[in-house]
Amino acid sequence: MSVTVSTPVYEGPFDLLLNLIMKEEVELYEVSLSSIVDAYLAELERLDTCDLEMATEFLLIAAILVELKTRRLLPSDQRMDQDDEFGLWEERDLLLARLLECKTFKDAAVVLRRLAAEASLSWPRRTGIEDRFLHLAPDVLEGVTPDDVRSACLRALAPRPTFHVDTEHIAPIRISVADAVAALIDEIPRQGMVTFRHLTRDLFDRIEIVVRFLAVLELYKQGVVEIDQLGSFGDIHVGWRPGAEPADVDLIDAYEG
Amino acid sequence: MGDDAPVADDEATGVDREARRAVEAILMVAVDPVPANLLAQLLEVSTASIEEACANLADEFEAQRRGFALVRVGGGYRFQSHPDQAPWVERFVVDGQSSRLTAAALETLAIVAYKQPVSRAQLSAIRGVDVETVVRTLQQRGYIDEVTRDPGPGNAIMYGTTREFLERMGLDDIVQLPPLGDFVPGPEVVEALERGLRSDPEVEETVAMVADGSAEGTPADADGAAAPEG
Amino acid sequence: MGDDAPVADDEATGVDREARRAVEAILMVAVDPVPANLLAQLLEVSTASIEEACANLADEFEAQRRGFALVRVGGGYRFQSHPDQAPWVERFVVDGQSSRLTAAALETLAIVAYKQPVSRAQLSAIRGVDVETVVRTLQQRGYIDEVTRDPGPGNAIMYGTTREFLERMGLDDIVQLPPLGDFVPGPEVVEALERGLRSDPEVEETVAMVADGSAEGTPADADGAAAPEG
Repeated sequence: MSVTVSTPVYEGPFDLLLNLIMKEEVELYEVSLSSIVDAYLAELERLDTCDLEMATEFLLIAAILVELKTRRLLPSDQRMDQDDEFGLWEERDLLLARLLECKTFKDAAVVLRRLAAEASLSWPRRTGIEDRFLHLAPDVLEGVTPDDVRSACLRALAPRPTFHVDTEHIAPIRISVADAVAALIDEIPRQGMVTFRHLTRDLFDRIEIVVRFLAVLELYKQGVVEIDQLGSFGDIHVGWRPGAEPADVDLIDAYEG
Repeated sequence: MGDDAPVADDEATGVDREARRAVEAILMVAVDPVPANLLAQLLEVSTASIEEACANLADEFEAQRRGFALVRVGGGYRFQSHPDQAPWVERFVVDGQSSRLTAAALETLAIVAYKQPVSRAQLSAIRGVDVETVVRTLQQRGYIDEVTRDPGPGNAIMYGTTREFLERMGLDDIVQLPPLGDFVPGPEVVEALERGLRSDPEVEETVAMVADGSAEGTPADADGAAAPEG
Repeated sequence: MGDDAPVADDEATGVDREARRAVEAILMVAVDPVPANLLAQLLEVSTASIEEACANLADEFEAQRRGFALVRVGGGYRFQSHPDQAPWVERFVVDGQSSRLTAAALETLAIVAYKQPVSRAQLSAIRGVDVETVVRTLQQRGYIDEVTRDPGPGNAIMYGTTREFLERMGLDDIVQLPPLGDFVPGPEVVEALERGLRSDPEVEETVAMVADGSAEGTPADADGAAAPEG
């Protein structure tokens, strides 16, 4: 399904989502992420200057969408327990609440813009006192020291903060595929044949398990492990290929799949 | 002060002509809006009579179709150019008005205006992005400022709007903002959003294998990749 | 609109009511007296008609016994408080004004102290807001003054601190200000300062050279990281 992103700018992380949903017919789980991304990148290119903030915010909403999509895909089946089911609803309600809040303040901001535009038609008189009253004016440098002047200068000249994305609500990816590969080439040769379940026994974040699975696939691709699965939904067995040397494995910087 | 001038008398206002002249003179040299109670104190009259005098002066300037206006803004009174003279004043003013705020800045400003005092973390949570840059810009440009510290752990800086904000919005007091309730989306929007977020999962077999391998001992997905929290 | 306002009409002056309103608006927001020929140019009328209009307005305000006056001073026109209101204005100046420099004013003064000579445009760019009023206040108080002119196009006035400022700080020489240390100013600051040094805007290389030179410590802006220059 193709999504046309026609709004000129999305000025908040929830704007895009809000927009897509408000255009009706779009259901979150049917949105093809790649088509949104493509459309959006095309949109960005049309802009004269690339607005870093806008682009980053878009990445955020894309991340949220990916996250929601993965949640739909990964729990996989009917075995999802009641808590998970509840959690998903709760999460959806939270997102709904945030979208509503976002919309509320977007509309309030429109009013502020109008007020500011009206007010900007008038310039205040800021001429100040006439010279003949100067001698009466309070001594405004009273108590100001050279150090105060220095601090004020530092404050005024300080670099503005660099923009960075707040990712607090996105699950941090604590391990990389490269790290997982390193862990596996240490562990598998020692274990001989081992189940994937065993390899992930002490992991509890789904993303870590996914990363480890990708690492297994990577080792398989490089021909140092063998994989066997006895039946559908059966345990996956992973074994070190006889004669393969852990040192042969190219440690990858990042998974490119 | 000599006061036998042939000018419309102001018995009705409760403030004599001299007090009105004094108000005009003071506002002419003031840099910021002058609160009614300060004028009252300086002129030794009641605040109510100052308010009445200023309202009358404002009406008078308007009736005389002056190129300037006396307005109540930012908690006080000030002289300003008349809005309909903007095209001429623009020609004259070199620096122009301070540049316009971006939509992101305005939305953040709206949250501060309605939720103040509010911390940066709270703003970030609502906006869904880090607001450090925006907050700094708003603060540098005088729209918001640190007003207090969160008494709770961390003592987060709490931000609020400034008098400058009121002046730039043409408001006398923050309570003049339309109530936030006016902006809460109607039921049709809520419904549309709910429909959009409807979950209708379809299991894809390709990943079943992964899920299967990890099916046990993965209790923590509810928070691992959790949705944004408010 | 109040076409029936009790104001003398201006057929005789050659300047219509709208031009007079524009004059009022501009003079109300002007920081310094505005020359008649500048007003004439802005409003596209003759200087003589501006002079006549201003004279009429001045008479009108006097006749209405306003608390302010429109006066001709220093080659231009300006609004000021009426001389007979001086006692009230004095009261306001003594009791109604803040006795401290605002944070914004102190920061502007500090930039001048460390980065002098510096133009108002550079100050505005660094501060992110218009500094006209602040510069005027600082100059009025005798803390800063025009020290030179930018040799580049526009010949902008360049400001520096005064003897008075040094005395107030208890310093003999500006180099005695505490050094800023290893501090590196933000890129927008560097850019703002460089912009003022561009004497030939079309030659990009000049800018590049300046930027490059600054890293090595050209006197022009390395003072930021070292001791201020007098």
